[in-house]
Amino acid sequence: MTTLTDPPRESFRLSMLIYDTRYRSLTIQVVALIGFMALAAWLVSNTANNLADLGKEPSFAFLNEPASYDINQRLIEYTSRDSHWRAAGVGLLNTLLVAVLGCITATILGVVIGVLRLSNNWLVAKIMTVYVEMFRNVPVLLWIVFTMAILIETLPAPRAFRGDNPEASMLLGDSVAVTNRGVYIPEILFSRSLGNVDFFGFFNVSLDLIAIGAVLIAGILISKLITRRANVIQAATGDRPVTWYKRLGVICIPTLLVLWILGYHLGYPELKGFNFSGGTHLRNSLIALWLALSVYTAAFIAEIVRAGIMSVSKGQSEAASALGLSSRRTMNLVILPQALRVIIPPMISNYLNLTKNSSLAIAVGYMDITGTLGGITMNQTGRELESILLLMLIYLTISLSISAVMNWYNNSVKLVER
Amino acid sequence: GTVDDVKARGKLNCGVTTGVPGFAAPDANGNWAGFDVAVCRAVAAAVLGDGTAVEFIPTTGKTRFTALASGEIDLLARNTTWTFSRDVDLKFDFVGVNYYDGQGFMVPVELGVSSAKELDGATVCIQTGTTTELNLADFFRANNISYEPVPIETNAEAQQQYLAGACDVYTTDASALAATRATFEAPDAHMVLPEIISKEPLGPLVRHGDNEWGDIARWTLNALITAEELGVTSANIGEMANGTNNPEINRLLGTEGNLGEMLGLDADWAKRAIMVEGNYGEIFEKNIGLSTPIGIARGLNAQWTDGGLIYSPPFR
Amino acid sequence: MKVSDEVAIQINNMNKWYGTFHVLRDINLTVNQGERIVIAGPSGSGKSTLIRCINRLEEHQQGDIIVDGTELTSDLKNIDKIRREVGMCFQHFNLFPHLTILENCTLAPIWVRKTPRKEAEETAMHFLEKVKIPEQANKYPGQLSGGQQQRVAIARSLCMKPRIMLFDEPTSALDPEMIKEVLDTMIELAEEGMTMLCVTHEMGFARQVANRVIFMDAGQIVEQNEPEEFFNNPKSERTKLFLSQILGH
Amino acid sequence: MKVSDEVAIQINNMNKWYGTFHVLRDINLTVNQGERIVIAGPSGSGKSTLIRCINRLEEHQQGDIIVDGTELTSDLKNIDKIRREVGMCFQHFNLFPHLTILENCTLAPIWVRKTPRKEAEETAMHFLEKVKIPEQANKYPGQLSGGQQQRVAIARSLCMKPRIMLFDEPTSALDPEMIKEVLDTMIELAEEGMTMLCVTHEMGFARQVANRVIFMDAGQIVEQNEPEEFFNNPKSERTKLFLSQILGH
Amino acid sequence: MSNIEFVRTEMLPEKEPPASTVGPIGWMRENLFNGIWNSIITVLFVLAIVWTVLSLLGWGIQPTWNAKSLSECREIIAATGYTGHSGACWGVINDRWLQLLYGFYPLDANLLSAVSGASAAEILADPRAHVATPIVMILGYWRLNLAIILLFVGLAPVLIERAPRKLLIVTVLFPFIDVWLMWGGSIWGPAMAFVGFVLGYFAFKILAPIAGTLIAVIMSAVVPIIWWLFLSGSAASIFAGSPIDLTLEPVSSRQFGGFFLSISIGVVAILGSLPLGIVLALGRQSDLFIVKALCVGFIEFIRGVPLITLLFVANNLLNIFMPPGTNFDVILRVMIMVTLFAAAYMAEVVRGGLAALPKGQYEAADALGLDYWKAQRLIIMPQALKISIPGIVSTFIGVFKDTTLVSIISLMDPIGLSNAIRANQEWNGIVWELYAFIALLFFVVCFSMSRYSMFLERKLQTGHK
Ligand SMILES: Nc1ncnc2c1ncn2[C@@H]1O[C@H](COP(=O)(O)OP(=O)(O)OP(=O)(O)O)[C@@H](O)[C@H]1O
Ligand SMILES: Nc1ncnc2c1ncn2[C@@H]1O[C@H](COP(=O)(O)OP(=O)(O)OP(=O)(O)O)[C@@H](O)[C@H]1O
Ligand SMILES: [Mg+2]
Ligand SMILES: [Mg+2]
Repeated sequence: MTTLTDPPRESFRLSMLIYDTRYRSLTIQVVALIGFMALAAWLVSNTANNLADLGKEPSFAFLNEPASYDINQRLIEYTSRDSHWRAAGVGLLNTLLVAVLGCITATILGVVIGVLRLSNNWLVAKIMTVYVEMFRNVPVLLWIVFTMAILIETLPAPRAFRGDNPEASMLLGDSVAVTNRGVYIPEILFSRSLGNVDFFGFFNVSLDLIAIGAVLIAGILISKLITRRANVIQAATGDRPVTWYKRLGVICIPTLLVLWILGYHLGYPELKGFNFSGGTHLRNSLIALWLALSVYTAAFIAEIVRAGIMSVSKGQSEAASALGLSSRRTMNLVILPQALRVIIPPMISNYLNLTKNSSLAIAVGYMDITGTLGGITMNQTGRELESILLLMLIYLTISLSISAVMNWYNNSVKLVER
Repeated sequence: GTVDDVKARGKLNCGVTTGVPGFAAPDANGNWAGFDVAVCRAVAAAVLGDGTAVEFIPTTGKTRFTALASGEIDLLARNTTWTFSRDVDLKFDFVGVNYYDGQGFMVPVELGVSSAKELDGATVCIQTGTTTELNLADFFRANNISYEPVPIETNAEAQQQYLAGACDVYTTDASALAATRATFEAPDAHMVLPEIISKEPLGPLVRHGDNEWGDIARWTLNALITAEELGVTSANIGEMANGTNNPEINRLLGTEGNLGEMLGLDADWAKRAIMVEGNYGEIFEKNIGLSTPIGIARGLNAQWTDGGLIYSPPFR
Repeated sequence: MKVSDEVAIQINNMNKWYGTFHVLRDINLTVNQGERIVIAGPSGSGKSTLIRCINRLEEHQQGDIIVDGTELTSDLKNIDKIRREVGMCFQHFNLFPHLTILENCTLAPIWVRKTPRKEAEETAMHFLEKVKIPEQANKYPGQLSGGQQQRVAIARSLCMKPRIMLFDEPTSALDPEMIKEVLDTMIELAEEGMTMLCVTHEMGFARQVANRVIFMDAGQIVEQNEPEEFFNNPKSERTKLFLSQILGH
Repeated sequence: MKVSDEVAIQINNMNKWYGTFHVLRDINLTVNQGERIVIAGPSGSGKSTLIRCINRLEEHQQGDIIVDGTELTSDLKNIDKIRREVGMCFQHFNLFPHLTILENCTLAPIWVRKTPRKEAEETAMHFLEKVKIPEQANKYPGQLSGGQQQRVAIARSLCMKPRIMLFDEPTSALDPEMIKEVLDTMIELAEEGMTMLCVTHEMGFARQVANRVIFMDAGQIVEQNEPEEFFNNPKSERTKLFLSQILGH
Repeated sequence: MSNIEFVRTEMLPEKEPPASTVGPIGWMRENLFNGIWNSIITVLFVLAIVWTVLSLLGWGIQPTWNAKSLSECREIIAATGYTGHSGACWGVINDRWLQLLYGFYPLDANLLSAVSGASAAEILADPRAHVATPIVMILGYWRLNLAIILLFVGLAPVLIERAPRKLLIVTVLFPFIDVWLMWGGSIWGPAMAFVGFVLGYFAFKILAPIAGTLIAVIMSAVVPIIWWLFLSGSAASIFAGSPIDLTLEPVSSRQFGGFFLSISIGVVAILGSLPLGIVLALGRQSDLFIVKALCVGFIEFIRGVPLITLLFVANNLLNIFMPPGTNFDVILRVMIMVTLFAAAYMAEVVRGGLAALPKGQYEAADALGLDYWKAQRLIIMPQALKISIPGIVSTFIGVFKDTTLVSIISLMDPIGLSNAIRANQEWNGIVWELYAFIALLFFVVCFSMSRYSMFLERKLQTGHK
């Protein structure tokens, strides 16, 4: 049965383009493609004409010119003489910073609230419901400006710390200052610092941090080994050795040692002149954005977590209890692994939303990529087309990367089913 | 041209700020008032004969130029600094200067600062979307002092932060500083520092290349200025419009010559423009002058005859 | 089929309410080691609730339940202890879908009994063989038929080496052909002398293995007797009515 | 039970692949008007695929299928034409759950045949009476039992007044008691002389109504014969094996 | 073993449960104080709630409703002897709530002057001095109120199952009437736009039997477009002057503002995104590679960028993309962008619904001879949309909340207005009262929508059986 006879040749008729299933889909696609191309061509030619009228050649050269404005929060070196590129880079890092921080806190908060909504304490459950409804049903922009207003209006200004009998005082043994300009916390300094290493002339990375990071990672790896050994021992004898102090030890002791070698000390913030100096300054704009995005997204995550946990039938936890598993083990071994697969996909889209919502930073003057590239740069250079396109491209890249990573993770925890 | 569009539409689309006390803000009934608003109304009166035939379009520092370039607004009367690049590169035409301003600093008196040079390490609130952040960067760089910029979108929010002490200094155009200060609960506890770190000639602008429309806007503004110089006020204009001994007044008010016709308007155009809110001086006094809570002295914005810079080319 | 004199479960004057609904009324029941008891009764009569009280899936409000010498109070330690001694099979099996059959069976021994994994797996395979599905050990529950799943559930309980097994309608969610598979497994268990409490309406099973049939209605034990007596010669009106319905099928 | 000489379905050297898997091999089959054919064969032998090729739910790659004189090519008009002539009943009924029974039955006549609604409803009621559930006309499919649903599915196909009916295991998703209901309906249809192709393992049905039984295996027609001959005297080894399994049940 | 025999001769009566397990005490033990931890937590939460409520009340209950400026508020509060942080100044809400709701939409001064006797000019200068505020609200803005009522009536047949089917006429007509009410002008403009749809419908009806559905669908899109582009304008202007014309004072969309702006952007986006989203979802599900690629590209692009960048596009770039000289209104541009944005999300929701449908439904439709479009319209979509209702509603809520972003491109939505209000002499320095009021507006609308969707979800769950 290997002889393949050709299908009988039919003479081609024009009507077959529409009525013949073989050609029909081709026809539709060609029409769609032509339509799309025509639309694209129309838009591009309009744009070209309009730009020609305005005398603006599309070009990204303006990004090499000095930005001429200052940015308060920069994770890499930046002065007002640096290029717009670099300003955009500073903004991008700020976006990523708030997105990462926001995702972490939103997850923690969301999980806690989601679990508490299922609490058997009526009051707690009800309050968490109120929380969720309150945050979900009011626009996030309002929450951002609201949080900012709260920080500004209710916290003391630095000047309140001044004088012999100040109205406000620093917390935790004069190491943390909570002001309406932000929170100043001690910074980590090294008296025997190893210096910096330059990456492509674009940013500096402290060798101290690299060293500490390396030791930390090594510690974590060793602690993983310890855990694995504990697994082996448990498999062999049934008893699981207590390992937390060993794991803590291998992580902490070498790290502390390195810190000591590097001459670790804390730089405390100090009221000097107009502001606190020294220490690490978490600006209000960052805190407000971070907080607002976290609490807002947490409301959604809470619902996801709740739905995820409820999706695991009551029979599962009953079966686990009947087997004598403690409630903690039931949660870890039975409920969570099943709930996670329901939870993770919507969680991804909430992380994406949070990242996209971080573009509302401009409402509180946080200099993220929308504030620099899409804000001052665009405004000062008048290069709307280029700036906005670049801005969208950057966000698109971030979004697609997040969903790619999370989808990969999602696939790796997916359950095997029939 | 734009003038035909405006006439056909019967309304002037005028871009203003989203709100700066004394310069532009809506009241509870949605009626806009302020120094910039008055320019819009004067132009509308000149062209359409009705000072209320204006659609006020609030713009932020970010959106104003696009709005003008795209034709969404006919005239941008919003404290916009006349700079080389805006004029040449962004393709706009400034039709004149209605307010000579400069960027200044406001600080609480209690801070004990008397000069901007003493602001090393201070936190500075800046209203973004203007030239201010560039001036500020240049000023501090030139004086080699450090600062912490806090960029803020609107005047209202900047004021909130400044009052709460979230920034030590508020910098924007001195006029806006004065206006803002005037609304404080205790204005005296705040002072504007003597340094003016930039020249900020603020004026209305139109799109490049539409000269008829540019001329109308330019000469409406000039008419307001000239009226003050010649002593034509909203109170006496009715009388003066019957003819005076001063030929320039007559030309201005259309009883002599055909200036209106040259602009493509009727003879009464300037008279109507002045009637709406009065001459330049009246507008100033009514909205931001010493008698108002804002209380700005004329200073640079006095007539050239009084030692200021306000100067209109002759109506001839 | 020997029944020792030792008491496995002792229930005295136990009462339970759901809210204001009096679901179990004055239950008195003594189960000896090795006894096999079938509980029958109309729907809603409290059979499941009784069973579930015995391993504290439900809390009772009055009276005592003493299992294997330990009284069930709200003391967590006692509860833990009792749950290790008491295995339970649910109507809907409640296997853990994210674990393989083998993992389902070794989970509790490893984490609760602290059995070495290898030993736990050997035990598990032993019981899986007993329920005749050793070849499915590495599949997931979703890949098995209902009857197979129920047998896994039984094996899973057995792996904890319980002294008492509770079954709550273990066959009622199954297709007729699969019921037999499961009943066979249970009969085998019974023959080994396991103490069993079984809620079921499988009268054949009751006749074949039970030492005693308990009939419940409206939250109370209405009648109990040896199976033959119970079926052939019911005393109470309610029992008669019930049996006529069941056997009439 | 008269069979005319007119050809209803003619399949010549038909081949079909799923990807590289050769699912139907050199099928040759002629079905006359009024013939009733039962197709049997082990699972995966390609019975459903064959049936589905006849109304182009699947596309074949080689050979010809000529239904009622029209060749099935990729020409949409022909496909439309054939689908109007050929009714199909699925194993899982596939009723439209958002429409009432009546609407299910009138949908295609109204939208495809452009029958006036009133007329379509009359026809529908007629066929619903035929399958003995006129009283359910205004219920939704979800409210009916499986057997009733399958009968509705048959009525729905009949409303298009097809000349040929295809059945793909119409009874295999049903409980035993409901199978009879559906088979009765089908037998009635058969008695009216409808051309029928039916994939089924109901040998009783085959014996009673089929003119011909076709046995398929591994994508090919292995044996065909009259029912009596087929069951009592199978020729091929495979058929024998298959029949022994089926009838052994 | 005869000892096991037991027969109950008398049934036990039902007994009252122990007092500690029922009634309020039982409830509290069960829900608030079961265990030490729970008791501690309960007490802490109660204290926290009491503290929050007390301080909020202390701030909020202030006799400042009639104050005319912030300083007046401060005086009033000082007079009450309130010592907290600062009391609420509700005067700003009293003064501006109409504006926060309706923005700068022009009042119908003629109607109000007919009611009050004051002249139209006086009314315009300060309507509330002459007419009671509720009347200003109801009559002054009757066009908007009517538009919103029509919106609800039009949506009723979709939202409520028992609504009379006749209301469907309103559903079909209200978009056009609302456009006319909101933007004013001659009624013939919207009427002619409606005619376009009617033409499209007839084009489909006529062509479908002769030329096949595909061509009919294409033509039913082309015919109205030709009509709108080339003919409807002149047709409308022919009728416009005629005596059979209803004309309302035209309002430019620049005058839209306040909560009404949010609502109109939201409603346009919601109504527009549903059909667009369905088309995109179908495209994404289709096996035509290019169509699918285009749809996926569009959906992923829109979902990958923040709405604010799309609003930047609306504000800064959309005009550049259009032929030189076109200049359409920023609010229209925003509406377009927000609609596209919502459509991408809607497409994903609908796709979920489509994916949830069993394959048998498609096959049954095929086997009955229904073509692709009929199958979609009669079989697939009704079911897929029903499944997706919760997702659709939550997309609606999201879009509606996101309309606040337009304040960033200087439109006067409630948040934008709050900035303008704070720029006023009298209210300079106000913060919380405005935010609280705006938050309340959004909360009420979004919360009702989410409750409605939960109600539907429950109904669908039970209704499926
Ligand atoms: N969690 C609960 N809350 C309130 N009432 C309940 C609860 N669980 C069960 N009930 C009620 O208690 C009564 C006894 O329920 P139970 O499940 O023990 O009956 P059963 O004899 O097992 O019936 P079935 O044969 O249907 O399983 C029923 O009337 C039931 O409605
Ligand atoms: N869409 C498909 N893609 C690939 N292979 C398929 C597809 N559909 C069916 N098959 C394969 O084709 C073969 C024949 O399938 P078909 O459904 O026709 O068998 P059948 O005889 O109807 O079996 P059953 O009695 O189980 O319904 C099977 O091996 C099946 O796995
Ligand atoms: Mg039960
Ligand atoms: Mg099949």
